[in-house]
Amino acid sequence: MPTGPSTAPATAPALSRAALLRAYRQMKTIREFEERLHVEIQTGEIPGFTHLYSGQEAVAVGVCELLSDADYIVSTHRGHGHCIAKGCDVIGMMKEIYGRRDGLCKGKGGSMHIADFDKGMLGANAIVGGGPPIAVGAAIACRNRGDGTVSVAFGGDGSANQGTVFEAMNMAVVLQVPTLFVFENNGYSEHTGADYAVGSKDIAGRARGFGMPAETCDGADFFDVYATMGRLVERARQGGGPATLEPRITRFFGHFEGDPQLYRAKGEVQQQRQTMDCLVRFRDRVTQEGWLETAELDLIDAEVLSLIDTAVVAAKAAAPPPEADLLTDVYAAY
Amino acid sequence: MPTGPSTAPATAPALSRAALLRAYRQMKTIREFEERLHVEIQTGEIPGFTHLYSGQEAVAVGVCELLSDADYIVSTHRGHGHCIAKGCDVIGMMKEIYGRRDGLCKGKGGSMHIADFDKGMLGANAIVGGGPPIAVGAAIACRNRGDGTVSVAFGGDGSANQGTVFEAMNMAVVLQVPTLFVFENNGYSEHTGADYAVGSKDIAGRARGFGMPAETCDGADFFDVYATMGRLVERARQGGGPATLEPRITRFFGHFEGDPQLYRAKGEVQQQRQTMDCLVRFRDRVTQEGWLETAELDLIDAEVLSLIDTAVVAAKAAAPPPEADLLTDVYAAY
Amino acid sequence: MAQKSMRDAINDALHLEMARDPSIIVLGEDVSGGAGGTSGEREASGGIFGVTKGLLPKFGDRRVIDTPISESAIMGAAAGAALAGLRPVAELMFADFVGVSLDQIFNQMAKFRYMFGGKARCPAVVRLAMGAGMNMGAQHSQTIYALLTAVPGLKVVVPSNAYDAKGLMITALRGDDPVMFFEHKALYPRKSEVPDGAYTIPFGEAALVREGEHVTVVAIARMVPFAEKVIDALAKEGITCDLIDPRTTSPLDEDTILESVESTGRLVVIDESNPRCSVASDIAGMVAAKGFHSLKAPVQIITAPHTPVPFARELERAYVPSPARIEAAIRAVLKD
Amino acid sequence: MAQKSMRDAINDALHLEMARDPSIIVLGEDVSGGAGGTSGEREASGGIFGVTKGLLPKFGDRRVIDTPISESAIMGAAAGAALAGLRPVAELMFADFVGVSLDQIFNQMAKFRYMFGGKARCPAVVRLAMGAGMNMGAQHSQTIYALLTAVPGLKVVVPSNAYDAKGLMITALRGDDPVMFFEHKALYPRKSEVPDGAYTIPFGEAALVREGEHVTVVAIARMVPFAEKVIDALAKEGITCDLIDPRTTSPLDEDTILESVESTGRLVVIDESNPRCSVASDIAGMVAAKGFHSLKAPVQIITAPHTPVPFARELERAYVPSPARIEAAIRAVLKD
Ligand SMILES: Cc1ncc(C[n+]2csc(CCOP(=O)(O)OP(=O)(O)O)c2C)c(N)n1
Ligand SMILES: Cc1ncc(C[n+]2csc(CCOP(=O)(O)OP(=O)(O)O)c2C)c(N)n1
Ligand SMILES: [Mg+2]
Ligand SMILES: [Mg+2]
Repeated sequence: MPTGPSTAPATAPALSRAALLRAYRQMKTIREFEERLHVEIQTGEIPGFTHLYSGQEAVAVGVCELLSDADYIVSTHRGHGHCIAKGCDVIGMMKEIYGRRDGLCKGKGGSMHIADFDKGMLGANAIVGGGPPIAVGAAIACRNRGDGTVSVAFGGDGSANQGTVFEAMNMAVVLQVPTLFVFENNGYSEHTGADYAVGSKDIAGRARGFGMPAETCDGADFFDVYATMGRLVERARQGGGPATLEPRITRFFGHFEGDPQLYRAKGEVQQQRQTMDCLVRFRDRVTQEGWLETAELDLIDAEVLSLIDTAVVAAKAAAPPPEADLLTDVYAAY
Repeated sequence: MPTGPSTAPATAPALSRAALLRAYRQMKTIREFEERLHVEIQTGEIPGFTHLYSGQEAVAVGVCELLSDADYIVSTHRGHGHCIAKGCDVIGMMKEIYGRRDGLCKGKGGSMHIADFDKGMLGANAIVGGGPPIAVGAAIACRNRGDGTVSVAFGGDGSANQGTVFEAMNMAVVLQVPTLFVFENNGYSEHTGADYAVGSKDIAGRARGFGMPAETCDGADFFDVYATMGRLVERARQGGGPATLEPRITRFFGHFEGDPQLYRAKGEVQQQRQTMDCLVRFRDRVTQEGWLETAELDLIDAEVLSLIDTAVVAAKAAAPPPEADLLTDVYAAY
Repeated sequence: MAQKSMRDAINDALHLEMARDPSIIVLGEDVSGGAGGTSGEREASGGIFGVTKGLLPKFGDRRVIDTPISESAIMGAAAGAALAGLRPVAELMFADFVGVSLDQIFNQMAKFRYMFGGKARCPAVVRLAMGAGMNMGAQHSQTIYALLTAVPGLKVVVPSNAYDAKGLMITALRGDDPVMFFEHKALYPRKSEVPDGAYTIPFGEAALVREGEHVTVVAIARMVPFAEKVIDALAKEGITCDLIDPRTTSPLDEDTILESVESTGRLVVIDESNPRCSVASDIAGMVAAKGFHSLKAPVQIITAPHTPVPFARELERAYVPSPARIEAAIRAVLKD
Repeated sequence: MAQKSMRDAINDALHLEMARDPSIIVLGEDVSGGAGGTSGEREASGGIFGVTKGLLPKFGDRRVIDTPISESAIMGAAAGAALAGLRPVAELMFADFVGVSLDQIFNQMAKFRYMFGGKARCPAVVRLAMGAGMNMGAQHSQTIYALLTAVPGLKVVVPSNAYDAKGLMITALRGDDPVMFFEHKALYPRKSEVPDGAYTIPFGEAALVREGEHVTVVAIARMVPFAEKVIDALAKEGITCDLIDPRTTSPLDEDTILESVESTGRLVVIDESNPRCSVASDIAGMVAAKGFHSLKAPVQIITAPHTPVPFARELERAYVPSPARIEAAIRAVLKD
C-alpha cells in the first residue's frame, strides 16, 4: 500500500491511501458543488449573490486535511470550499445557500455566512478582512488550552490590504499564538489586479515584514499546499507561533456570479482551466506515481456527482423558514 | 560663512548659517515650550491632558526644516513639537492649550487638536493612527497639483501597529503619492515597550515590506534626521513615491503629564537627558565645527525663554471663549 | 427632460460637476476597475453598482482613482484630500463597510471644522449603498443612516428618486461640509424625469410628495415609493395623507413635519432601519417634544425589527416594512 | 459592606468572576502595562483608568493580555476567543475608539448568533470609557451608547453608580451575548455602598432612584447624579419626581418608564449624548408611540447640543447638560 508522495517533507504528515482518496473526494466535492451552483444560479432560484471557489480547491483541501474538528478556521465571502473542506455537511450547505429552514444556519446566513461550530468552522465572512482578527482570538483559546490546536484565517489577495488583517498579523506575532494566515492569491480582488492593489506585489514578503515566516506555494498543486502548510501548521502546533502561506492560484469564474470579467484577457480562464486544474493535476500525479487507480477516482467522481444532485434536489424541495424565525436567535425584539 | 555640515549628502539641501540658527531656535522653542508646560500643568490651570514632546525636538525640526508652508504635515496626540516646527504661532498655541478664545483653534481644539492650515499643518490627532490616511489624501492633492509638494505623517512606534496606518502605507505605494511616514520610535506606547508591541521589532523593515524605502536614523541628532529625511523628501518631490523614516529617540517625560512611569528603569530618563539631548548635541557639533558661536546660541536661548514667558503670560491673561461659541463652526444646531 | 434611473442620475451629476470643477476627484474600490488586470481594459467596472461609469475615460486616472480594499485609508484619503483643497467623492460601496472606516468619518471629517475653530473646510462626499431587498445577508443589507445622522458635523442625504438624487448630489459637491450620501440599492433602477443640466436641491428641505388631510406620513428612501402606493390606494377610500420625504436626515426639515402634523394631528413614520435610536424614533421624539399639542393619536413608528437582516427571501421580505404594514399603521393612527 | 468607587467596584467584579470562571480573559492596551519596559515591572499600569489593577499578578499573562494599539484586532480577538469558548473582557479604553473597531463589534460580534442560525455564542464584554467633563477634547469625550444601542444583537450597559456597575458587570460576565459596558469617566471615583461578594443585576430592569408624583425623569449614567440633586432640591418645594435610571439601554425597560408616565403624565429625558437619534429621542419616541394617552405635556428632551465636544473648560461646561437645565426642564414640563 503506498504511503503517499515521497516528496512530502518529514514535518508534513505522510498521506495514507485513505487520506489521498479523501483529499480527492473533498476537492471534487467542492468543484462539483460550485459548477452546479454556477448552473443553478441561472434559474434565479438562489437568493443573493454568490462567489464561487472553483479552481482554488487544492488550497482549501490542502490546508484543511491538516486540521481536525478541534482546529478552527475562519473564512471569507468565497467560503464554500473552506466549509466543505472543513467538513460541513454538503446538503446542509446547499440548503443554506437556497435559504431553507433546515440549512446549516436556518436560512438566516446564506452563502456568505455559513458556519458550523461542531466542525471548528467559525464562519464565512462577508466583510473583507473580517476573519483574521477573529482567528487570532480563536488562537488565544488554542494557546490557553495548550492542546496544540491551531486556527487558520483564509483570505484573498485583496483582503491582504485591509488594516484589520495587518493588525491581526502583528498581534499574532506579539502574542505568539498559533494563527495561520492563508492568502489565496487568485490575482484579483473584484475587478482589480493583485499586482496593482498590493503595493509590494508580494504578500508573503509583507508577512515576513511582520515578523513571521511566510511561504508561497502552487495553489493548484494539492501536494505543494499540503506539504508547505504542513510545515507551518506543525510549527504552530509546537508553539512556534503564527505563519503565513500565500498560495498562487486562479479562480475559474468571475468575482461573483454575473461578473462579465472585462478585466481578464480573452481566453485566460480557458487556458487556466487546462493548466491549473488541481483535480487534473492530482489525478495525473497519483496515477502516475501508482498511489491510486483511475477507477477508484472515477468512482469518487460518480459518488460526488450524485451527492451534489441529491443536495440540489433536497434544497429545492426544502421548506423556507417560517416568518416567526425572523424574531428568534436574537436577545430582544422591540 | 560656513555652508553647513559637509557630511550632509548631496541630495539633502545644504544648511546655511541662517538655517542652522533657525533650526536651533526651533528646537529650543519646542524644548522650552514643553518644559514650561510641565511646570505650568502642576498649577491645574491647563485643562485636559497633555503629552509633552521634550527629547524628540530634533525629529520635528529635522523634518520640518525640509518643508515649506505649501507642504503638509499631519501630527499626533504629542503634537506641540510638530506644530512649532511647522511654523505655528507659539503664542496662539499656548492660548489654545489654555483653552482661550484667541487660541489657534478658538479654544475648541486643545493640546491634541491644534491645526494651522496656512502653515500646511493639517492637525494634531488624538486618534492613534488617525493621521496617516489623511496624509495620503493630502499627497493626492500634491501629486495632482504637480508642484513637487509633499505630505508628512508623523506617528509613534505605537501607531505603527494600527491598521489604518498600514492601509495608508500600502495605498501610498499603490498610488505612488508623495507621503513620508515618520515613525518616532521613542520606545514606548503609553506604558508598553515598542519591542513588545511591534512584533517584528523593526518598523522600518516592516515599511520596506510594504514596498517603499525606509531608513532609521538617530532621532537625537538633528543632522542625521535632516540628511536622511532630506534624501527621502527629495525623492518624493521628484515623483519617487512614499518612504518611511524611523528615528530612534526617547521622550524625557511620561506618556502624559502625571504618568508615574513605572515601566521605565530607574534613572533611565536622567541618563538619556545626558546622552540623548539633541540641543546639547547640536550645540557641541556646530561649535566644534566652527559653524556657529556659543554666544549666538546663548542669545537664542534667552530670546526663546522670553518668548515662552510672554506666551504663558498672554495665555493666562487671555479671555475664555464666550458660551455662544459652543454653537458656531458646525452646520446645524438642533 | 428624460426618464433616468437613480443610478444614471447620480452618474450624471458626477459627470457634470467634474467637468465644471477640476478639484473634484472620485476614489474607491473599482470605481473604474481593471487596474492590474490582464485584459488592459481601462474601465472594467465603473463602480460595482455602475454609478461611476464613464468617469475614468473622461477625466483620467488622477481624478478617478481605484484603491486597494482599505476603507479606512479611502475615507482618510478623502478627508485629507479635502483639507488640502480637493473635493473628493469617496465610494464606500456598501454602507455596512462603515464598520471598517468609521473613525475617519466620525472622528475626523465630521469634527475638523469645529475642532479646529472653524478654520478647516472638509468638503468630502461619501457614497454609501444601503438597504435590504436583494438577499445580500446581514453584512451587506443594512440601513444605517441613523448612525451618521447622530454625528454632529456630517450632513446626511437619503434620496428616494432619481430627480432628487441628482440635485442633492450637486448640492453636496458644491458645499463645504462632509456629506454622507446614502443610495438605496433597490432604488438604483427606479426611473423618474430628470433634467439634463445641473440643478441643486437644498439640504434640509423636505419634499411634500403627496398632500392630504388626515395623516402625516414621513417616509425615507425606499419607503417613499412604498408609502406612495399605499397612500394612492387609500385616497380612493377618501383617506388622504401628507407624504413627507425628508431627503436629508441631517439637517432635518423639522418645520415641514411639524406644520403637517399641526394640520393632520396624526403621524406615521416609516423607516427601513432597525427601531432603536433610529431616524424614525428621532422624528417621533421630536414631534413629542415640539408638536405634542397638535397630536391627536399615538405616533405610529414602522421600522424593521430589532434583528440583523436575514438572508432567506421569505425572512427578508418579512423584515422590510411592507406596504401592508404601512397601510395598517395609517388605518390604526386614524382609529385612535 | 463598604463604600467603593465605581472604578473599584468594576475591578471587584472582574476579580471575583475571573477567580470563579477560568474561561474569562482580559485584553486590551495596557490592561496590565509594562510589557517590554526597561523596569521589568510586571504591572506598570493596570489599565489607563486603573480598572484592571491587580488582575495580572493574580491571573497571569495568559489571561490578562496586553496588546498593541490595534483596536480592530482587540475587538476581533475578543469575538474569536468568545466563539472558541472563552469569555473575553476587551478594553477599548475610550469609547471614541469605536471608530477604529466598529466592524468587529457591529458586523461580527453582534450578528454571529442570528446570522449563524442561533448556533453561535459570543459572550464578549467590551468596556468603553465615555463622557465629557475632563476637557479631553472632541475625540476623547463622546457619549455614544446610542450608536451601539441601535445595533441588534448587542446588549448595552450604562451604569450610574458603583453598586450597579458591579452587579451589571457580573451579569455581563455570566451571559451569552456580547455586552457593551459603558463607564462614564467622571463616575469612576464616585462611591457607593458595595457588597463584598458577587451579586447580579438583571439587564432590562430600570432602577427607580426616586419616587414622586409630578414628573417622570429618565436619566442615564452621569446624568443620574445630576438629576438626583435637582430632584431632591425640588422636593423641598413640593415638586416630586420619579427618577428612572434604565441601567441598560438595550434591552430597555420600557415598562417602568411607561408605568411612571401613566401616573405622572409628564416626561423629562436627560442624556449627555448629542441629540439626534439619541437614546433620549428614542425614549421620547417610544412614549409618543406607546404611552401617548398618558402624556399631559410635551416631552422635554435634554441633551448636549448637536456639536462635537469642545475643549475649553467654559465651553465643555456649557456643552454637558447641567443641573440648571434639568431643573428648568422639570419646571417647564409642569407648566404645560
Ligand atoms: C470591508 C469590505 N470591503 C469591500 C468588500 C467588497 N468585496 C467583496 S469581495 C471583494 C474582493 C476580495 O478580493 P480577495 O480578497 O482577493 O478575495 P477573492 O474575491 O479573490 O476571493 C471586495 C472588494 C467587502 N465585502 N468588505
Ligand atoms: C485609536 C487610539 N487608541 C488608543 C489611544 C490611546 N493612546 C494615546 S497615545 C497612545 C500611545 C501612542 O504611542 P506612540 O504611537 O508610540 O506615540 P507616543 O505616545 O510614544 O508619542 C495610546 C495608546 C488613542 N488615543 N487612540
Ligand atoms: Mg483575490
Ligand atoms: Mg512611542
